[in-house]
Amino acid sequence: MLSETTAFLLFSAIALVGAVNVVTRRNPVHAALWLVGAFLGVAGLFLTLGAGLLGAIQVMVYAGAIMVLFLFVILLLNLDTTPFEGLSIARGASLLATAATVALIAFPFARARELRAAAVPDEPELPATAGNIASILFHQYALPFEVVSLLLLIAMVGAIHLARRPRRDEPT
Amino acid sequence: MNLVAGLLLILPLAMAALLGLFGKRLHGKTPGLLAFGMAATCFGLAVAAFLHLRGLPEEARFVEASFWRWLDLGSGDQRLALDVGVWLDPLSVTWALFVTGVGSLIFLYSISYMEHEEGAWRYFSYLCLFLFSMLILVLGENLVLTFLGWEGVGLCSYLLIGFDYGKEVAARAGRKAFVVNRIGDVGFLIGMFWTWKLYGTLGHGEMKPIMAAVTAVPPLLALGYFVGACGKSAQLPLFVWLPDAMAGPTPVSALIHAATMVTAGIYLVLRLSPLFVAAEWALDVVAWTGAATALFAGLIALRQRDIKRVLAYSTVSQLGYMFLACGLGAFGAAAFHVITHAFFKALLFLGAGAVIHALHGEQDLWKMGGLKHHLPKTARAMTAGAFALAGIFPFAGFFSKDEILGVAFAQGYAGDPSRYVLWGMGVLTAALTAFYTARMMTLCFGGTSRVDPHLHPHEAPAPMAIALQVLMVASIVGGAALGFEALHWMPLHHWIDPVLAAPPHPTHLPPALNWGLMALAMMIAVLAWRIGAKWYGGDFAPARQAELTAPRFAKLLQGRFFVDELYALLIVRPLRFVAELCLEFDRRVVDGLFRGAGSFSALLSTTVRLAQNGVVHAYAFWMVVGAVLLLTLALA
Amino acid sequence: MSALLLLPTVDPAEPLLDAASPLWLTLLKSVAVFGITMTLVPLLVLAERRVSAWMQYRVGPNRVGIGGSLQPMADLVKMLFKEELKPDGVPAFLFTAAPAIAAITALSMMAVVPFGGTLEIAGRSIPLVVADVDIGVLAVLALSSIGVYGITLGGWASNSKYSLLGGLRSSAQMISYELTLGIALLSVLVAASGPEFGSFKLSELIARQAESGIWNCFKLPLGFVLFTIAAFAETNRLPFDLPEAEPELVGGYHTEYSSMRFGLFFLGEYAAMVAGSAVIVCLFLGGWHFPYLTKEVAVGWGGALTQVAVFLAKVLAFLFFFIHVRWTLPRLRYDQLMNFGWKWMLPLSLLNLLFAGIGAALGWF
Amino acid sequence: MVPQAWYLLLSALLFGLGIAGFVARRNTLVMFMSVELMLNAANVVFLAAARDHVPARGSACALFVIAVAAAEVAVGLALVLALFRLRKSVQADEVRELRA
Amino acid sequence: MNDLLLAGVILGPLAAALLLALWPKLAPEPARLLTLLITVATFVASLPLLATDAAGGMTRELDVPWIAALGIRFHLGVDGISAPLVVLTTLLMPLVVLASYGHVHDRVRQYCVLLLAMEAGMVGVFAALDLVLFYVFFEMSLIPLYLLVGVYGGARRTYAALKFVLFTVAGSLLLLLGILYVMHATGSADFAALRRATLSVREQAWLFAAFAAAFCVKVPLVPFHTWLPDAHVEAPTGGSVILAGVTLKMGTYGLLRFCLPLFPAASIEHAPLLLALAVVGILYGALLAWAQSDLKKIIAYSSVSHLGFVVLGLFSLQSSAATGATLQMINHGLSTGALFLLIGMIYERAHTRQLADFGGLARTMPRFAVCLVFATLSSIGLPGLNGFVGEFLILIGTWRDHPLAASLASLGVLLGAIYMLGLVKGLLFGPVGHPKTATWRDLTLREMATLAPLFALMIAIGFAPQPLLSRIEPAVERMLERPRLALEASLAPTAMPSVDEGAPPHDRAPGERR
Repeated sequence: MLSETTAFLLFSAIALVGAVNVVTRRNPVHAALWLVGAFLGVAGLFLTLGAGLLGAIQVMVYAGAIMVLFLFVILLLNLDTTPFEGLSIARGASLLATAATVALIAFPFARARELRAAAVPDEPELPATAGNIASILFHQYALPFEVVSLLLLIAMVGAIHLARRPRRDEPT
Repeated sequence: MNLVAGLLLILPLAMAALLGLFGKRLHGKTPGLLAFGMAATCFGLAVAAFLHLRGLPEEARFVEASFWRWLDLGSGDQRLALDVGVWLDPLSVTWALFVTGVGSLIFLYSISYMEHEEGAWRYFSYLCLFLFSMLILVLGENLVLTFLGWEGVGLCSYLLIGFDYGKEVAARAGRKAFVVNRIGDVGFLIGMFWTWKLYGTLGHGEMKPIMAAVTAVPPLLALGYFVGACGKSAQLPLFVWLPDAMAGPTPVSALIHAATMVTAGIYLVLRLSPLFVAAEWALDVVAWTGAATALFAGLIALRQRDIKRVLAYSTVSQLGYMFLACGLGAFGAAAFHVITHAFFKALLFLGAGAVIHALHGEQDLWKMGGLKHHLPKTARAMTAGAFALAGIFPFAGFFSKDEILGVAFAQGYAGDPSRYVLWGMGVLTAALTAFYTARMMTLCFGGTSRVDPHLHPHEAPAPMAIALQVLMVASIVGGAALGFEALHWMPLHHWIDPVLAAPPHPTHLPPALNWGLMALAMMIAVLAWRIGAKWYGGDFAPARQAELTAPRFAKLLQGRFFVDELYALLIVRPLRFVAELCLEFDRRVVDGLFRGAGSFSALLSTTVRLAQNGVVHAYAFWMVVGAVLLLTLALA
Repeated sequence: MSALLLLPTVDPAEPLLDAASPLWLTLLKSVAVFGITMTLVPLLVLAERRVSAWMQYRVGPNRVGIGGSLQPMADLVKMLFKEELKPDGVPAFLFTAAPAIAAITALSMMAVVPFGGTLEIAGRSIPLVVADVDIGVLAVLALSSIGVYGITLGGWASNSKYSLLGGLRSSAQMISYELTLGIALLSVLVAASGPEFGSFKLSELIARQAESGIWNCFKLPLGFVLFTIAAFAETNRLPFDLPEAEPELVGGYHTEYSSMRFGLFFLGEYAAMVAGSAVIVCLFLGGWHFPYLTKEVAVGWGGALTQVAVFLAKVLAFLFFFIHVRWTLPRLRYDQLMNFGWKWMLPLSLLNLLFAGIGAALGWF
Repeated sequence: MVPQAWYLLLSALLFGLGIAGFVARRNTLVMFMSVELMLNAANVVFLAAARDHVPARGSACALFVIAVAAAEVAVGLALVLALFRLRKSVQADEVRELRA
Repeated sequence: MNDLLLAGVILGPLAAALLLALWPKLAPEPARLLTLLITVATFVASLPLLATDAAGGMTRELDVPWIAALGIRFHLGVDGISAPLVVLTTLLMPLVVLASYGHVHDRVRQYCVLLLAMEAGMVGVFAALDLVLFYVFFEMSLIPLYLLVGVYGGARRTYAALKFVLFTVAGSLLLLLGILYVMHATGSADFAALRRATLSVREQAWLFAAFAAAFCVKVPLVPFHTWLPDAHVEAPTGGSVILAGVTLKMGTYGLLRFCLPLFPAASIEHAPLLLALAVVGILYGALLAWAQSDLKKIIAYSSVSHLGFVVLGLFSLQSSAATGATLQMINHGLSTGALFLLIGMIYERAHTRQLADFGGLARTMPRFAVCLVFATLSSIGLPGLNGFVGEFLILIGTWRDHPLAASLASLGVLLGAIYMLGLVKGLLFGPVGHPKTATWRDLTLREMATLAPLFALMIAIGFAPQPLLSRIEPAVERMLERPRLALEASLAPTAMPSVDEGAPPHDRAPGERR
């Protein structure tokens, strides 16, 4: 019963509904929560794609850490609900632009991928188990791995410095 | 012989440099004496050269000496090899002779004339430089050296006219002289280039055989040289600078603007006579210009108040005669007239100088009169010169002028009616010359004295007197000595004609007609002289009477045909207007164009700046649009 | 366009869940696990009150049932029938959802914990675990990080400063200690897998411990201690229960909650305790393994029961330890708590990870 | 075996919604959230594509994306916090000083 | 066979500049004296360069790999054309330093540094035989001049300096593009190799345009000349002398050294255009000079006119005209240098440059009058002085093929006389103009010393140009070798045997000339 197609449909539905609500909700907290929903939906999708580790990490990092950060900020600043801006021309134009982007990305990709799907995979079947991922991560992508770690360090320092409450003697 | 030639050139240059650098320390007469000494030695050298050349057989009668190679470029037919050297031949020696001869007399005259001037050393240094330039012009081995002399004399005349710094008039006249000469020089230059292109050489020696052999020469080439000659010898279009050049000291006028420099034009035409002959209608142009200038200048001279201006216009008129002679092909006659003219015109100028010296700078004829009692010797000398100028029998002028008229009449007689017109113009000018000379003499020396009372004129000091006397003798004897055509006594022609081109269509007058013409010319001169003397002798009644009959013509003459104003109107002012126009165009358009480029980029930057309006959404939106475009591009 | 709408092809060979455990068997197992946890929680509450009383030389609840044995039932009834209070201006849905999240995440952690080995009956071998997912341990971590939401939202939804501050503080604390928890867990994985990476499955870990006979708590003593302390922090148990400490924050995030919603929070907390101790048992105390009593190979009913009994004994012992700690150690001030978490626990856990790494490489374990 | 095209279509939709949120919404926080959405869409594509070729590599890339996203959120929220402290509001269009 | 003399002449002043720059404590006067000594030493050192190769080839070559990767070599060498120009530069330098005693009183050390750096740059330009090296020196000499005009200049100095730089740099960017393309197309930047390389006619056209653009701005040819008067008016005396004396020659030198030999086909094609521009330049420049009232502007526009003559000579493709043009480059350096020095001297006294303010200087400053007249005569080409020789050769050479252009150009000689004598009359003769004329001292010994070498050279070249010309001619003929061949080929395509472009240029044995 719980075959892959139904799982896919279920999770993508969650993700899409979550995404739509993130964009449309006026209250940032609701938006944040819907985003958590979307993340969980996407995590589910990862599972259907066989990337278990990614699913867990997605939940842990995105839903667990990033969204909590968002909630912290929203709650600390106790933002009130922003009045929903009317659909000004700019808004209309931007929506139009997004529709165009969506069409452009989806259409060719779908076609192109199908054509190449038949192509023989160039590398031996490497199931997305933690071991394989780890080996790729530390062999082929060693440099990016180090760079990302550096990036995270910089982000931490940056975030602390930016958000630090200025001490009394410092100018705000 | 090379030494003689070399010295002839080095001496004046050395003296000019000597006086130029150390002149300040020499006081009083020493600079003058030094200069005169140098001039005299040069005259001696010239005579030595003359004698040497007489010794040589006729066809080998030339000496070529080159000192150092000035320029040597190119190869084969495009070779341009010019040396600094000397080319002595009868023509150049003749010129050297009368240049140094008259020159040394004028140097002598200047000693006393410039005695009280404080810049005398500078004056004499310029005079020596002038003598050097004139000599190198005449003796130069190739046309470039002639051109060197040509511009050199132009420069010296500029310096000498503007000798008296203070006077604005002198400065402007100097500049005018140089500029007008320069116009002529352009013609000379173009002539030279063309000659080099056609014949590949500029050296007189090398050109002689070529010119002899050449048959058809592009007329414009010859006319190029003629324009140069007009510029230097003040012919019709370019004569305006000579009358103004009178602003310089009188000996300068005598030396440069009567005897030597102005004859350079004739020398050039004579030197290149074969070219002129070969250039079909070039000679006719020369003839007609000469005749027209003679007549034109003669008319203007009629009503000039300033004694030196009268002489200046008479010089222009006489030069016209010379060019008329060249135009007719009688190159020998032209040379003859040049020499005689040098004598009596120098005499007249020096005489006028003595008069002015006596009257402490007064030059206006209406402020003179009755001077023959105070300056008897000067009066006598000037009368001789005047008679020579007017062309009265025994005096020099008569022979040379008559010869020219004779040739004109002969060619007319030989079947070319236009020559008769030329002869007619010549005779009319002769009459006018006699008239204004008489007018000048009577106004100056005869009649009642209109001199400023507290001026008491005294006779010219010794050096001036000597110079006057020598020139008087030359004016009297010179003509007959050099050539009495009717009596076939023509030593000058025998001496100079072989070097010049043979006249294109030689003519011969029956002796009776010849003598008749001479008598006619004599009669006209005497008659015109008497009328002139009578008109201006007494109370000027007849003169005033003539004025009333043709008032406008009189004023026209008085205003010198307004030639200066005409030139200013037609050339100088438009040229200056074009210059102003160019300046404005340059600043506004060309510069504006580049400045515009600058402001355009500023404009561009302001428009682009508007895109940065600080709204995050705008940036986001444009990012998306950009992405979309890229995608369509990638996928299309 | 037809090419676009490719219908998904169903590939029978690759079902999502493995055939060995049909759906109904999983449901059965989950009901069993749920039942055990739900019974354990009220007992735990009673046990806590009795033990704390015993430790403080007092009697504790003994009125209801024999010696207070029915006290949990009384509490349950109280929870159910008390009036549902809801402060005004409160987002209704979130107010109720928050305690639910806390409870659900705590309970669902149990799904991954293996109670015993594999039961061999009627030709079908049934692994005594609800869902032996191959990312097992990670699921625990993931669920614990989701648990944070319950408390945070609970604090915010009750629309009062105290509860908001309490909520934020407790979530901050849980996140900080989650880090140490993760690294300690990592050290266990590293130690268990040796030079070649093993897997995240708890049953695999237990098998490894059984195989070598030495429980992880002896292999990685530092890891064991750190993991337990972090577990305490995760479940907001005593040394770290500042957020709902009565004197400072008047009950912290569940001040405004009443009756059943409070009950759910309460259930969540205790369920988290049970799950936490179960995980610790599996990781460090050899799970259902006991040196001589249990056998690794698939066992019949007798063997299975002994395995489950051993496992439960260990869990109960550990729970006792939980309660014991609560009433002995003083409460940590918030800054001390955070300092300790970041400046002590984290470096130590990294050190432990280093030790585990070297050990795994050199094959000590 | 759900065909890859469907995953891509889904991610395209997610990405579109992300852009819509990013461009249309005034609130900076919502803009951040939409960026997260976009990143997730990217992750989906990574994995969907990798499924038919080298699944492990897809996950590795997705990992990097997640790491970067985490870093970005940290700094982004710090900025929002600083902005709020300065302006008392997080409306993007009220902050227009950084203008040419 | 590397000869280090050239490197010495370039690097000597450069090192001195560095030394002075890094020696803040040096007082102004000793710094100026030291600079004077260095410039004189450089001049003396550069004299042996004049012993050029009779066949017109390069002498004193120094060929050392510089940027090996790109095949760019530090290749210096001097021939009949560049040797005199180098010596002109090293000669003018000490005079400029000597002249600076009059008007540069503050920041003297920096002034000297700029001068020395500029000298190195300019000598480098004339000696470089590698395109890239040439470009480097071309730019290097630009910066000090910019600073000189910009810092030590008159009222609108920044505007003038900026304009000057923008003009030159815009041009030289095209040059850079050209060089890059040439290096790409022929694979090497070395001058000798390039002279044999064959480029297609179309390539040559574009490259010629690029190279000529940079050099025409520098010359300056008429449309691009508007920077010159501004730069001169605002430049200090030293700056003006160098700007007119040497910087302008870089343009014409570039045309002769690079445009003609490297792109023969394009040169013939563009020759008529450039001739026309030259003639326009001569007449237009002269007219503008006449309409000016500022002394320096008159001389600046006269430079436009004189250099018009040079370009005329170069592009008449006649060996005697081109030789005359090269000589005219040197003459112009001498006469305009002298004129600018004189104007600088009068400016130091009167502090005004408007011609109308002056008059009657001859009486109170006779020495100044004599020098000014002398320099003017040389500038307007009085025979017997250097100006005439150059102009005469140019005109006589150009006349062979382009009579109309030559005659129009000789009008320029006439216009030259008009505006220069106008200048002289305005300054020297006529009534006394400036109230304080009497107070001005006549030229001091120092000022006379500055002018003396220039006047000596004017007379020397005027009376005996052959020693110099015999050095220039073979080099110029070598430069014109290919354009002339291309010209003959284009004029009589059938008759000429197929010209082997690649053949090394055959040297005319000296004997053959007799």
